Amino acid sequence: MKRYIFTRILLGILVVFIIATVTFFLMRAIPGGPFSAEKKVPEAIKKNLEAKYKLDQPVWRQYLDYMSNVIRGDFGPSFKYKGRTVNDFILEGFPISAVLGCISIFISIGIGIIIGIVSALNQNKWLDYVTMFFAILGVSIPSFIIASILMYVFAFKLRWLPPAMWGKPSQAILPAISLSGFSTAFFARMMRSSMLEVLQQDYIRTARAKGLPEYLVICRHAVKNGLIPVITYLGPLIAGILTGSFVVENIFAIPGLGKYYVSSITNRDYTTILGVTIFYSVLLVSMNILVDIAYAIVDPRIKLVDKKE
Amino acid sequence: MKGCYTGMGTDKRSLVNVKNLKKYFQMPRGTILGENVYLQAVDDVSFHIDEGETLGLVGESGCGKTTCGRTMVRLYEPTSGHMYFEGQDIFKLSSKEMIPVKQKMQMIFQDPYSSLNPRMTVSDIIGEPLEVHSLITNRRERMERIYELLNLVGLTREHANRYPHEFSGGQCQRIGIARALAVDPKFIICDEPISALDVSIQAQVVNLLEELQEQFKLTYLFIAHDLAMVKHISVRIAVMYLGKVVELADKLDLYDNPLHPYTQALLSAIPIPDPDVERQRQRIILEGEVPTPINPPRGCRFKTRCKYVKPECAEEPPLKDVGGGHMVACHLI
Amino acid sequence: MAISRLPSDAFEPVHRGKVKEETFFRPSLTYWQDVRRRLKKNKMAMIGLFTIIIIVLVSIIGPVLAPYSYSEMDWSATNKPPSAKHWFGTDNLGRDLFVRVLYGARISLIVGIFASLINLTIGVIYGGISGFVGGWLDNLMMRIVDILYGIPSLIYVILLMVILEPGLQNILITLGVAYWLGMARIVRGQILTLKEQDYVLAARVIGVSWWRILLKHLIPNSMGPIIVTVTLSIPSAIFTEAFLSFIGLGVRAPMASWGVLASDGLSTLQVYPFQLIIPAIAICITMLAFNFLGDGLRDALDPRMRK
Amino acid sequence: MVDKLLEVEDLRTSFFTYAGEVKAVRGVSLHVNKGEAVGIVGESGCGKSVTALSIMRLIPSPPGKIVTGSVSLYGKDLLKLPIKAMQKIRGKEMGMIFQDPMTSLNPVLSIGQQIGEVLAFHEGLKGKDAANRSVELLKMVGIPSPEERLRQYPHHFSGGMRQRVMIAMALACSPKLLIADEPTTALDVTIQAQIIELMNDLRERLDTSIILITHDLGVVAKLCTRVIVMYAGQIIEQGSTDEIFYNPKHPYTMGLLKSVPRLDEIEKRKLVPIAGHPPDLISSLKGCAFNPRCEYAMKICLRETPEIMDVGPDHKARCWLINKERANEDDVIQGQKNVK
Amino acid sequence: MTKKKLFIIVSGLLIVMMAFASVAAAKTMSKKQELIYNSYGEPETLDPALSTGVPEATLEMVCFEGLVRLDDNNLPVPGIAERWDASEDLMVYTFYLRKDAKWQDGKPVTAKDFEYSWKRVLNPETASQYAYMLYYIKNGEAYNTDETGKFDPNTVGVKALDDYTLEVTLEAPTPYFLQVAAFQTLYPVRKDIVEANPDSWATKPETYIGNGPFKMVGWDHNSQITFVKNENYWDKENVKLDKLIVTLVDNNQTAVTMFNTGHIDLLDSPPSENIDGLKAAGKYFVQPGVSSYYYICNVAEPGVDNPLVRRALAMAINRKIIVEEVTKGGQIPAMSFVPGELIDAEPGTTFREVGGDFFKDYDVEGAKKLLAEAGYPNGKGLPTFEILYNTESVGHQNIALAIQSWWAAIGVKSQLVGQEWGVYLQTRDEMNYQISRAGWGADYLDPMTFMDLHVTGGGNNDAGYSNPNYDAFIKIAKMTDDQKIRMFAMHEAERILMEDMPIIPIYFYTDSWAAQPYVEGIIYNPFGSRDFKFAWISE
Repeated sequence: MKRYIFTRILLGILVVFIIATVTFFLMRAIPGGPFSAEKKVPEAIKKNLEAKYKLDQPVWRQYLDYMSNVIRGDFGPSFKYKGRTVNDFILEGFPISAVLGCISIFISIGIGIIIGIVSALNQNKWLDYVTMFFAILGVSIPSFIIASILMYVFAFKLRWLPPAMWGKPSQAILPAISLSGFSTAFFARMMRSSMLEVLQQDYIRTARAKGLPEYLVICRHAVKNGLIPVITYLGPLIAGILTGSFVVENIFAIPGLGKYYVSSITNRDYTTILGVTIFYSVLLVSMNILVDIAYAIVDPRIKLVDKKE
Repeated sequence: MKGCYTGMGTDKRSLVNVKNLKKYFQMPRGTILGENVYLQAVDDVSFHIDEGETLGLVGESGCGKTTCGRTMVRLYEPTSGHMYFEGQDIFKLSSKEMIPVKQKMQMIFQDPYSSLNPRMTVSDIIGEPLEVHSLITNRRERMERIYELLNLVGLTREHANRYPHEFSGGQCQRIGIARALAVDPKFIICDEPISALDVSIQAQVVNLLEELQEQFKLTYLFIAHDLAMVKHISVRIAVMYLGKVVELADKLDLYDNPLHPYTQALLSAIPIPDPDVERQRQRIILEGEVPTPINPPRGCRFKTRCKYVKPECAEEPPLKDVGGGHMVACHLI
Repeated sequence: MAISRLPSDAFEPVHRGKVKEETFFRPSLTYWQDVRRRLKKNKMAMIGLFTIIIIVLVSIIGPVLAPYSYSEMDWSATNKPPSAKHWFGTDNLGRDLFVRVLYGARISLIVGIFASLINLTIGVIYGGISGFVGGWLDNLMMRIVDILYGIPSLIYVILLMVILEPGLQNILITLGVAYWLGMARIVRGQILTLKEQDYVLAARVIGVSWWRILLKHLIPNSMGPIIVTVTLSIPSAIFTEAFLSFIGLGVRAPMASWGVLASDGLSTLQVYPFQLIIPAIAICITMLAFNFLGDGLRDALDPRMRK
Repeated sequence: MVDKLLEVEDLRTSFFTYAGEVKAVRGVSLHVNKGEAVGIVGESGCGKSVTALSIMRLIPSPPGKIVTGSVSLYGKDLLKLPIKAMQKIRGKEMGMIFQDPMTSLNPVLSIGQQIGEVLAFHEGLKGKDAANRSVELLKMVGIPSPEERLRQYPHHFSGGMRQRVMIAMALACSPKLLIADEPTTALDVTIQAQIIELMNDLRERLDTSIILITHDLGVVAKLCTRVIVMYAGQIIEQGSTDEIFYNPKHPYTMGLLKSVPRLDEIEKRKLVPIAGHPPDLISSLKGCAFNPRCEYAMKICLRETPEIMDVGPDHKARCWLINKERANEDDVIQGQKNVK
Repeated sequence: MTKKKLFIIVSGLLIVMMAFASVAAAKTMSKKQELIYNSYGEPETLDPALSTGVPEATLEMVCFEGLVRLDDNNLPVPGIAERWDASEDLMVYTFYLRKDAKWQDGKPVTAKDFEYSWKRVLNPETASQYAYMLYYIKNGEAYNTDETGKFDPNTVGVKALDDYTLEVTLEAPTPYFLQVAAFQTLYPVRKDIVEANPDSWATKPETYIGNGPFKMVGWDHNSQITFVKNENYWDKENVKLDKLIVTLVDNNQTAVTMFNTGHIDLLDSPPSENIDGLKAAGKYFVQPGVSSYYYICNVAEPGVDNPLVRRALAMAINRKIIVEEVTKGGQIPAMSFVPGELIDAEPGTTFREVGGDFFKDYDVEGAKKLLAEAGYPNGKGLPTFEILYNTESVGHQNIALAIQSWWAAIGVKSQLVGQEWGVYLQTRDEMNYQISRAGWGADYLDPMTFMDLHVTGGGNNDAGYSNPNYDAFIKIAKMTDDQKIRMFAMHEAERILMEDMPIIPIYFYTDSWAAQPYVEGIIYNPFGSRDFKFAWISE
């Protein structure tokens, strides 16, 4: 198992390296630069700027410099926000994104799984139809629409909750709901089909044949097994919540990392794009490794020797 | 009537002669740096089958009998060894050169449903080998041949345009047999053709196979775990254990005088549908389970479960002839 | 117990000779007939199917019959709420929202369907080769997929869209390029399972050439899950297109997809909520329809559900 | 009868699928005496497993449903019990083991947990007591080093070992009745022999009645004292093992016996198969369900279903041929209308 | 300089807002002097030497004060300098600093601080984008563009004669140097602080030491910045606000929701969709701006290479509809290039009043006639034009859509090409377009900031336009100080420009904001920056 994790980490580092390289050169390939503006900067000053940010050097040199800094854990200075470093952004922004993400993941796992179980147990009854209708609705409405409508209804019309900003617990409610909408619905559907599958398994029949009361059959035998396939989707989903939070962060003015993500592309803030991408990739890769480990813990059959299945 | 081939086998007249066949599967490695791990599915197996004969191949699940059969038709590439068919080592042939050989060697599979493509009609299924080997020239000829084949296996022309799922297991197995017969083969490997069928249907299929053998002078390799059925249909029987043939003999010889402790246990384990006989029978109950073919025991593979185990068993016993073609691989003999 | 006299010929034997194999085990239905029959039993799926058909028809015919064009501006009637004249109201440039929603349906469906088809093509070719050839090539190809899977796809979608400029075909390219991974994995999984099926082995024993095996055996049999995946990937393509519109990378104006309409409507939510709600409902209904149909198809195609 | 442990009367179980009602069990009546091993044989789809599941009330619902009938354990009708009371009976009074030991154990719970929960629920045994009892049980079914094995998960066990665990679990509360649904079908012959040996031994030691469902006549011959033959959801013949094997009355039973080769026969004998295949239970059956495959079919067989009737002490069969014989004997033609 | 007010007050309410002194008596001060202002997005930097944007300028003005401040008439009033002298030839300015001016930590503000700060701006290593604001100073440009690294900074024309006297020598006579001196790039910064943390001193409140009316006490990056009154400020008596919270919400829909729900007191440029509602609530204010919104034509492209076609295109646009239905912010239809508020030679007149309009708005008939004249009757023979715009805001697209429809009405077909900002800039720069949206804001309050844009080979001449007569007039205007000649030459140049029409004017921007009724005393600079020194909250 240790060896397996070691291999996975090696592979993960390779993945991150490739991503970093591709992003680096892709960024340079897109038109526009960090200092272009409608009012052009005078040539001499542009030269000073490029010298300061080492953009006057050949690209391969910049690449090597950047990579050696990254290895030392330094993502470099932001080109757009002067005096600030990408490390600052990550250190300040990510904890906020992570808190928001964790609340959302908590909501989506908790509610999604309960909904999934309930509708699986009531398969083809009205409760099933109703919950699944909302679950599909949840995966159907893009988060920017959910977020805007929630803000409109609860902050603007009803004035129950603050419309935006971050800090107070009440300010976390709307963004967390918007962010968890998709994954809640997703989990509910996953859990439902997984439960339906599990409920047909022989060992459920065995548990019933042992005379166990239904709640024990469901809670002890079905749910744990039903969770296993759901867990495989946790990694990408958590990463999706963390990386996909920028829409919600933008709408609710939350100073998370996601906000830097898209604006840095528009700003051609090369270091920020790269830094945040690398950070997210590391997150994604380690999420996947963690999920595999969690998988092995939940499912004793998996011995982490090779890819599942 | 037996043919004469100039093969290198002991019996020059054998249609099929398998020499030192090995098939190892490489297992997925745990890590990039890990060593290669092999599953020794078939390890140094030799036997021959005479023309018109049925050789039964028995053993428990995982003993390598199916792998052996599949390797013989090159569904798996052999790790080493030879297989002479009509005197020609077909393991040396290129895939193009294999095509005419494939016309003479066919296979019948275990699961009647999964061996038929659910998206093809019966006539397409039976017609496919005809087209591949260009045995027909036009549509009419094709249909006639298909009807003829259906008739042979006890089905009618109404069945031709149906899909496999409309048939029962037994019927499906007949279709599979018809497909195998389409190319006029000499040799058919029957890979557990009856074990998925109901008792009352098994006899239908076995009888059909026997009738066809008589009619077309077919040679069978009959793979099964049901020793009673193997004994019924075969001339000689080879018993496999963990990738090795442990005993090979004429079927009555094997039944009356099993020499290998494993064969003895296997024979005694099979219940006989006769209460009186059962009440009197004394069973040899084998302890424990079959070891894994990844890292099988060194020396005699059966030593972990054998009650006669001796120090010599650390050495691998060769398969030797104890007279009358009765071959056994055991240090006791 | 009622006792009655039996007819006199009761014990005459029936002379049938050899019992014929005429009786069929199951009713005669081709695979697809069977699927259709089972799909028809699924109410939700049928509702979904009919909704899709209606949306497709309306999106084709609707704009032709409508008295306004999707780009026609009426400066005297901007931001009008729904009325008899403008069923869904008008937008800030005085364009009829009903026509725009109908027209948007066309664009969104095109995006959804074509992006899925591109996914399908790449996925089937890549996954098919990987699964069929197997061995080290499969290993290599799947490692590549793993690596691509590790990339936050969002950033690449945005980068691609920045490079390619907004526009219908570029949205299709972007969606196709970015989202084929799932399809490739599914196809590969299917092919790997099917490859070990006895009927494929049988074909190989017969000596059927590899391309014929692929064409006649593997692909037709993997169609089921592929169709389900395609059905379910259409709404997700529509969804992603809406998202791209939100970050300003939608189709080229004055064309409008539902995503464009919804993100335009966002800015007027406080003032003219109908401008967001109408396209949002349209998106939802379509997504629901495709999801219901997809789920229904999955059930109908599931071999385990076959009696 | 004094010793009747279980009595099933006119049990009918159907599955309601989209294609129509599948009448899987069509009026089964049987009984099991104390300490007896009853074998139920028949081809796949003949309703033998459904009968067993109906007795346990484990028919998956929907689509399955027990339409009518009664299942009495010591005279108590199980079908009328509230589900809570039924749960007290399952595992406690009646244990069950299934065909596929690979899938019948929960892969994510350790063996100890799975045995322990039966003991906890039915006997109130917790912690050490439960563990000790579990060890005893594993020892009883012949699992070496049971203390260690208790902590392991099903995937650490081979098929035979799992089936032993299943048996240990089913016998945990010393039930009066053990229902074994094809317990050896998925196992290899040598392992099958071990399991049969074990079941035989346990029956003798614990005085548990056994219902053994199988299609293997050899296993029945070895293990059972009484045999029930089922075809198309009905019992077509039942009687003591010797009666059924040496004096079968129903053409189907005869066919079954003739169609299997015997290991001990010296002369090769041509197998006599039963032609055709079993009927699809979704279509309504007219007359005797076996008539299309029966070589003795008579006109009456096409029209009416025969009643089951005694053909000897402890031997019943459902066939018009018996009527015919008697008709010839008595010259009185009697019959019974098929009661729907 | 004229004493007339520079800006026309458009809104009646605005008068009340701006002339706070007269109304102050009528309104009473609230107990809680706390104002929440939204600045769109995280400031790029609050280092005065490095910042470029208007939002940054507003925030720097909160914490810093230069030699002079600008009053609500945009005229220089004493800041840190209590008085100043200028030499006859306007080449040397001497500033006398007030002795009570202190940094927020209590240390005195000295002339050396200014000398250090200005030289820091000019130092090439600082890489200040607005360094050219100091090119007016002698040797400023030479120092800033020096690549050898051997230039002696002491030759730059800024010198602290003593702690409270600063002498500035200029390259050329510059009448508006005092306005320049109020610019944020020329604010003093603290040498010890900056040198201790050269990169990050301006990013956290602990090291962000200013000398202005407020001091920063908290900065939650990307979220909000909190300022409180600076007790060490020399003019603290006149500072009423105790606390100024600047939220950094960059989504304007969210910002307007926060404003509408009372979470923000002052919001710049509310989105056009909400203007009607805000107007109805009496919370919307607008004043003319000094920027132009226009389309540029790539004069090398077939079709638009013909001035007649370009003029026809200009005439076919209905600007009134654009400002009333699309932008809605009270923008002014532009039938010329230079926006209205820049003054002309004669006192009391503006450049626009003198210059007037050059064509009629929405003159469809005229446009058709010109098209026919150009040889493209009803647009026949013209290619389909591509209209390039950037996609960050829907507004540009809506305008383009409207214009597309009006052009279609005279038979000119066009197609919309939306591009992401960076791509759009590059496309324009590389002249890969036919017609493109553009905007230009004044750098300083003189028509020249617009007029020299289109000289042959000009750095920002994206139209590729070239006309020797135009170039000649601009040259004349640049050579003289005589306002009359300058203005005449620029009027002539604008006439030529409008004749050739390489750019199609659309409208003049306005400066707009939404404010809660209790917000008082803010100075709204037409460039868009805000001065909170005198702000207060009424009951």
